[in-house]
Amino acid sequence: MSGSYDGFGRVSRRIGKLFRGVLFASTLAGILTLAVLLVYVANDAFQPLTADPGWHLVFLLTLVVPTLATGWLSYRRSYGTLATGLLGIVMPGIAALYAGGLAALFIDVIPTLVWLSFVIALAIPAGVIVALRRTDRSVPFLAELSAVLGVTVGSLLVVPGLVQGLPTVPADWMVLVLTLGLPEAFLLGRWIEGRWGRRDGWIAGAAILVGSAVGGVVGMVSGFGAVPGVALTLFALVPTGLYAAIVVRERPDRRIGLLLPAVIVVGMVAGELLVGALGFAGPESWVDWSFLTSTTQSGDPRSVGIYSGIVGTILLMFVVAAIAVPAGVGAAVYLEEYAPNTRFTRIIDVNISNLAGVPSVVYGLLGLGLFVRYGGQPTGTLLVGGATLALLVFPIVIISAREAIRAVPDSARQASYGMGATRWQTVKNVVLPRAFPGILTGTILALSRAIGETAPLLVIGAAQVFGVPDSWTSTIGAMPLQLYVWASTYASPAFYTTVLAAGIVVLLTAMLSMNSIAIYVRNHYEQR
Amino acid sequence: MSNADQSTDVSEGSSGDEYAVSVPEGRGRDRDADGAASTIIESRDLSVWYNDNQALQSVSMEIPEKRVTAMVGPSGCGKSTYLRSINRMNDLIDAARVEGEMLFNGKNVYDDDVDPVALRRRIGMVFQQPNPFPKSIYDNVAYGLRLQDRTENLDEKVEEALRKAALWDEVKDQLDESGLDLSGGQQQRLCIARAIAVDPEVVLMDEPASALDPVATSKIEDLIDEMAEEYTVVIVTHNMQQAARISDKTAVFLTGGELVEFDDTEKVFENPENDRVEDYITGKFG
Amino acid sequence: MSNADQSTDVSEGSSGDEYAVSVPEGRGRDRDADGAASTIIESRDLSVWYNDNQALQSVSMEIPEKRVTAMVGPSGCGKSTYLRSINRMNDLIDAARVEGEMLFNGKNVYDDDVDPVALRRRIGMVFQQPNPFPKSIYDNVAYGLRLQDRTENLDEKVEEALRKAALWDEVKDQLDESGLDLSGGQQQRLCIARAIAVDPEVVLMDEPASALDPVATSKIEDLIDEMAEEYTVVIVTHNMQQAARISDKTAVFLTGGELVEFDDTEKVFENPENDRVEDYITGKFG
Amino acid sequence: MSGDGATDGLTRRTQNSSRELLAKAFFFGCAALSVATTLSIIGLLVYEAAKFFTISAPLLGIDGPTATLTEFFTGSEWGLQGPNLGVMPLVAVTLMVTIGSGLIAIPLGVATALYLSEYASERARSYLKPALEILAGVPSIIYGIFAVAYITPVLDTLFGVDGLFNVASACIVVGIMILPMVASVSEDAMQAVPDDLRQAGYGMGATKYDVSTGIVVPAAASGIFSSFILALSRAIGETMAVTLAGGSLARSFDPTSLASYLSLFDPDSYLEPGMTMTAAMIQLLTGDVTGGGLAYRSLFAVGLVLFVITLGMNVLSDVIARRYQEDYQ
Amino acid sequence: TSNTGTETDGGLSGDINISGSSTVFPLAVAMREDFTAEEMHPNVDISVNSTGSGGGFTNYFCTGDTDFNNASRPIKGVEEGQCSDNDVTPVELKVATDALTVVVNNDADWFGEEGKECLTVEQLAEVWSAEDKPTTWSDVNSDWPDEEIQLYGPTDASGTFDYFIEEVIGEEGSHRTDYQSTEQDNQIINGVANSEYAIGYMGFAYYSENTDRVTALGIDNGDGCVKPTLDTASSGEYQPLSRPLFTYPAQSALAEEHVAEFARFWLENSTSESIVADEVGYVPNTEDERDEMLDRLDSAIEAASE
Ligand SMILES: Nc1ncnc2c1ncn2[C@@H]1O[C@H](COP(=O)(O)OP(=O)(O)OP(=O)(O)O)[C@@H](O)[C@H]1O
Ligand SMILES: Nc1ncnc2c1ncn2[C@@H]1O[C@H](COP(=O)(O)OP(=O)(O)OP(=O)(O)O)[C@@H](O)[C@H]1O
Ligand SMILES: [Mg+2]
Ligand SMILES: [Mg+2]
Ligand SMILES: O=P([O-])([O-])[O-]
Repeated sequence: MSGSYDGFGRVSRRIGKLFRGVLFASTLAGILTLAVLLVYVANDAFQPLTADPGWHLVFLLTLVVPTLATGWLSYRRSYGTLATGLLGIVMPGIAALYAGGLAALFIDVIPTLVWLSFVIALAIPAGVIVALRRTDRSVPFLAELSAVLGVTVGSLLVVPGLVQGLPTVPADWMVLVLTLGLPEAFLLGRWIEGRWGRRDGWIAGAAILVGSAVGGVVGMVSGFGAVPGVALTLFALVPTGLYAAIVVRERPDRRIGLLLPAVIVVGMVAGELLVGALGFAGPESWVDWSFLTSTTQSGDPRSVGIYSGIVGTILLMFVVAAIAVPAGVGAAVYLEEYAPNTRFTRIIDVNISNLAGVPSVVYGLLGLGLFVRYGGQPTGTLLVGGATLALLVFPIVIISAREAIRAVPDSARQASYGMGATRWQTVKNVVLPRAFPGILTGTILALSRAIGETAPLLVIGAAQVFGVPDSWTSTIGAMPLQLYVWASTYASPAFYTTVLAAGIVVLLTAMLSMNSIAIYVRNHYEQR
Repeated sequence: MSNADQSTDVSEGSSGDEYAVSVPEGRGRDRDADGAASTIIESRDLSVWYNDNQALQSVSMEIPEKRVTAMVGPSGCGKSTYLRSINRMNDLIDAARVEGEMLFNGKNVYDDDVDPVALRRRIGMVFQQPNPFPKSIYDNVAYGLRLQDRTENLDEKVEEALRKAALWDEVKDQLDESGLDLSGGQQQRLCIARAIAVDPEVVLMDEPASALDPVATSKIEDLIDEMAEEYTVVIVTHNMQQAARISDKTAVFLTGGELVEFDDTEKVFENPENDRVEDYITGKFG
Repeated sequence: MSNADQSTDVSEGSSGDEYAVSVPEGRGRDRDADGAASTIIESRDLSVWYNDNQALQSVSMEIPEKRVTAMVGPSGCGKSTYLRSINRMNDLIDAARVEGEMLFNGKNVYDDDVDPVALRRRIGMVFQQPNPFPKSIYDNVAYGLRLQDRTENLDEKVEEALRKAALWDEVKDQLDESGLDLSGGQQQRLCIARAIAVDPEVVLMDEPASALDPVATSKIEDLIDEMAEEYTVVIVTHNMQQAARISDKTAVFLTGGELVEFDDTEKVFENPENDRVEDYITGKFG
Repeated sequence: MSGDGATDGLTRRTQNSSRELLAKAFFFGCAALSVATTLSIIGLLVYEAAKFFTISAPLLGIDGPTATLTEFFTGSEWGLQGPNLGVMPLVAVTLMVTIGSGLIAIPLGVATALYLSEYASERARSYLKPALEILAGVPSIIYGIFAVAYITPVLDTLFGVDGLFNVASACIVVGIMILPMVASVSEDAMQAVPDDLRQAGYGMGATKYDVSTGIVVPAAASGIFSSFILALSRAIGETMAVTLAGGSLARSFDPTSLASYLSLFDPDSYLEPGMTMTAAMIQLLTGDVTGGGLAYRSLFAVGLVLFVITLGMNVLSDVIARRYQEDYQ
Repeated sequence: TSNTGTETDGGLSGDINISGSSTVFPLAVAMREDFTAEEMHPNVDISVNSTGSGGGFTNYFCTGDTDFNNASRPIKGVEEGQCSDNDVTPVELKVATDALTVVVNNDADWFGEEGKECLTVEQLAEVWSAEDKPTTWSDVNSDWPDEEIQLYGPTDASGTFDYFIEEVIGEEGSHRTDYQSTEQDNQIINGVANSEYAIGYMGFAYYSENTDRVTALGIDNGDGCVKPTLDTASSGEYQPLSRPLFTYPAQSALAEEHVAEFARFWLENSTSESIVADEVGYVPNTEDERDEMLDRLDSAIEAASE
């Protein structure tokens, strides 16, 4: 025994290896199934095979090869460089998507004049608040509150009428430049001033304001539309430019990553020009401009569009967010910051986790009973649909907001209470600001769940053929509902493999873009 | 290995107080000379429980105004609990329950009509881990003033507090930067500035230097010394030398939440009445 | 207050070893008497890194067969790391990297042809926190045997292991109950039984008694003493008295992962060669 | 120093200022809203369902047709003409979907959890977990379209299905949909198994396979089990996918005969269409709902059954999960 | 493409909600499309819900939620009662004539030779009646295959269902319930197209869009087999299954100009070959019928605006 090596033997790993393989295959099974289905959908939606081979060849040469090469080069430099480049593609893409949604709202739903009048009406009480804060501090809270409320109500009652009655009104796009461009210029200018100094801040602010106006004019002249021009400038071009500027100034080591988006843009333009010149036909994609912007409903796949669904979904999300977020965050604050450890608190606790598991169709019944049958609302309206979906995501918002609040370190609260802060002051000054990114992430994820819900909308009596809503009480549609209608009312094989595929692509793009924003926010703040 | 070097003299030791902590000459004296200071905080038979677990046992003690009072004792003996029961921070712990009286300027802070929030505005607090808010340096210091809506002359008050906390010169050009970008020692001084900006009468400090390096610690100690000119300071510490260096009075708690000795610092360290205190001070356990 | 009482004699102390740990009479001798035991484990210039942080520095040492070898040293000095590199448990930590040799019966366990799983079947291990599986007592002890398909006479082997671990009498009527329902001390003995059931050559123990009360600790110590009849035991401990009481050889590691002294336990405690070891053993730091 | 007035300010009640009370009242109101939601769900379902049943309807002033409890719970046909008001045919198909999707999601989900928890590298996890989240995030209407447009044709070539609708395709998509829930809840349970136990296993010379199957899975058993219940409850409440894929044929199902229960396990019966509780609700709603009529009220009766089943399962899984959390602190 | 350009001025604006018959649904959608075209009234927002005639009356229209209810049978007395309880006055407007169509799979060859597939009214009644539900085709006719019958049809909220009971099964009999019932008539086509032993029935429009996917049976009402076509329906040859289709505006809603205008637009186009027959697949109104309906509408509008 002593000192001699008698071999330890080997323990067979064959079963272990097999087992590991099985586990790995199982892990991929679901993901791959979905991937295959998505490939089918993408094929049906974009019909890439209907394009000329020459078309593919041109884009391979102008777009795919240069992009891969640039990507590989950036990756070789560092992973961060590649990530910088990828973000430079994804960010403008998503920004453009949402800017488009915003433009659609102003074109179809919210008359710009009404918007302007309400902005002015709300600016007045905001000014009053600032003035109150600045001057005499001895105003008691209730007096201040009632003053602010009074001014707000009064202003909302009087001002919109006055503004809308003005003899001359600015053009749509000018209203947007004023109401959106000005604040954005101001805020980003301030932010840049803090980062790079006063001069740069002013330049940036002015550039944003002038740029948005130029965007409007260019849009008008080019026929693209003045409103989309302004929206795209403000919410896609400006953030993109800012991103590029930040990379160039602050991350010189990653500057080269910006080549990637540049190569892609140049490649797309060059490819487009080339195929035009050479006469190669592109694919007969079902996801095209007319699909995205048409409100037509009929049995002919070529003529229908998803526009009403898109606008409906955007509006629903506004209503859902406006109801569910304050209520959900409020409940989370109560449970984390106020609730004594009583039986009642525990009941709320258990109750919330159970609410999160209630089937969505039951929420539909709740909406139907509560709002339609007993609330006297008409069926299938924006308000009823939004409120029903808000109830559905309410527990999800609470749960994620609680997590975010719980992650605020206790030392921060202690510091505040130790200074003689009241509970509300602590919540307002310490807890909510620190929990904000987490709450934002949770909210976006909750909304992206709501985006896909169909059953509750059907239950509250949403119509099968719907238009673009223009008031609270308009009947509403949504993207998933549109898919259901196509899949049932117009169900024919032609629909299944054409517009339905295209609709899936649009819906998933909206959802995934929301999720990626949420993931970005989460990662961005987790690093801190 | 200074640690090891330092303790080698034990083996050559001859008398009972090799470990005894020497109280610096002149410390305490200059303030004690003008006779006993008036009492600002007084506890009477104060007991605290966490659920069924008693953390303080009938503690009675009088804390003098504008003096530094140190609390020492082994881990878990209830020092922090005592400190936190002065400004009712224990209210925030559901499990905590208090019996007995804690008088502040003669008023029992546990009376029903006392508002703990108002109380805490007059009794500042500094914690073990520096915990500045993730706001600018300026906003950190202004925090308490804004809470109380005392925003006239804010700039001046912020500057004054930072000067008193011996931080002004280091940060005056970066008031807009985040308080989190400072070093640990600076952060702790920022927390002190934050606490004194609202002009409290008492400042409670729970091991304010234990997370800091020696240089930062000595700055904080100097600061505490100066603070006693204007404020009553109550400080919890694990470090005997520190207690000896900076305090006028020392309270020794032992495991179980008992106050076993409370007297002038010099007396406690040089001639303790209680044997267990002597053992503890000379480092024989704890 | 035995703690306080015990240390009062320091103040009367006269020589340098008031703190010195006395090695029980007769301990180690009866086994050492028959000359040096043969070496079962030997490390040669063993260094271990966790990422860029070196935890062991060129440690060379020979661990004798059928003896108890203790490893002591301040927290973080690498004792556990050394222990875990004997049976290659460090393989499970991605960050860990080993250089040098660790010979078991003359074979370097880090050779490519050594299967760590097979190695661990010959070197048992007991951890700081008792960690029985959430299974019945019987299944806990039978676990290793079943792994190795050595299921003939399972009942007898389980009983034998439990007897050796001095647990049989206490649990023989509840073999089907969960191992988690036992007391802490019983759980730890169950873990020892589980380790010795497969008849390992070496049993590694990482502070096996530090989570236990004094009574349970003393049972474990007795058990280790008996185990050395049959097994080589390597034990990490924080407790000097324990090391002195139960081990034949003692290795002292100091911060930085250095092995500064390795000799017969008696020698190490009564007449250490290295000053820093003396300081450490007499409790002056660590 | 501590003269008169030194303690004046102490009694200023900042805590009860109107600002504080207003804030607190608002937050409390929000929290109470969650209870109110539950109460209104229960109240509404019970109240409207009560109007459906013969024993309670007259009390609520309903004089139209009603159903007896016996009819509802033991009837073997669903359909609102005549005396066919049995909910069990719907429950039976719901059960089939639950069984079928469970057969897919449970093994795959546990395997996924085990892979992620025990085998996957940090890097692999960082890709796989978001990918799984996407599986759960894809709206159920899209899964429904997948089932009809892509999966049913495959099933047709493999097994030959009659018509467009079948339960099997619904089971497949619902299985994929609930798989991430099994995986993530099970994985949490596995991660909660203290590392001590794994170390003990490796220290005994166990291989990774031994540790995973012999130690981790049994130790996490209650958590894994609770993930099954949670996921199956999700499958039961699933609506759009089963509506599109399963069709709207109410099967007949005799709850008093053993044979009908056995048919739930007959693979062939999965290749035929069937209507779940949720699909029946959608079908009632997209046409049949006659305001306040029998169909409308039956909708709430079915909704109540659905709610009670899913609530019961959620509570059960919660209880089980709490148990295992107590095991390891 | 109508929504990105600048606003067209002119045209009416407002919402119109339509519920009811799935048979009339395609016709309503076609009318909506033309009415809201760019050069007409793009700001009028029309939503159409296919709920079945009865479902629409009782749940939407008579409760006052919708402005129009389409129906493939005349309104029933109870429904009129419910309407008047809620102060809703339905105005009956006939908009087209339908041939209720019975369809089978293209591969089903036992109904007769290609192009002459036929079923008698009695056989049809036997298949769909709840009396002694045949499970296989051979239960109906022993020459037919011994295969299970797959049934697809409208739900009991639909006018088609009511009409089918009345004309085929008979008032006293009852319709079987073990069939795939849906308010989405395309689902019936799909179901039948995918299953060799299936049979289903729905409005002619859905068949006319899918003549290659399913086969329409001729119906023998004793006078030989008649295939459903627009001609046989308008001539009344296709018996007993040709029937009028209606839309019912609520009289009070007609007070609003855009609603009245839409109703008028619909009636004016109800004679349009291209919309009603070619695009949708029903028999257009005759000019006389149209004029009669327009008169009725005008007087209702007049009554509404008083
Ligand atoms: N929030 C709490 N809940 C329950 N028990 C507590 C809590 N805080 C402290 N305790 C207990 O009360 C006793 C006293 O704790 P305290 O923090 O006052 O001790 P300490 O003297 O400050 O110790 P240290 O020097 O470690 O900070 C300890 O036994 C502790 O476990
Ligand atoms: N898994 C690990 N990853 C990274 N570093 C580690 C790891 N385990 C231990 N270390 C580091 O290696 C050094 C030695 O650790 P080790 O656990 O061996 O010390 P020890 O002597 O057992 O201490 P203790 O008495 O506290 O258990 C320490 O600095 C420790 O921080
Ligand atoms: Mg403390
Ligand atoms: Mg260790
Ligand atoms: O939908 P129907 O036309 O049958 O009422």
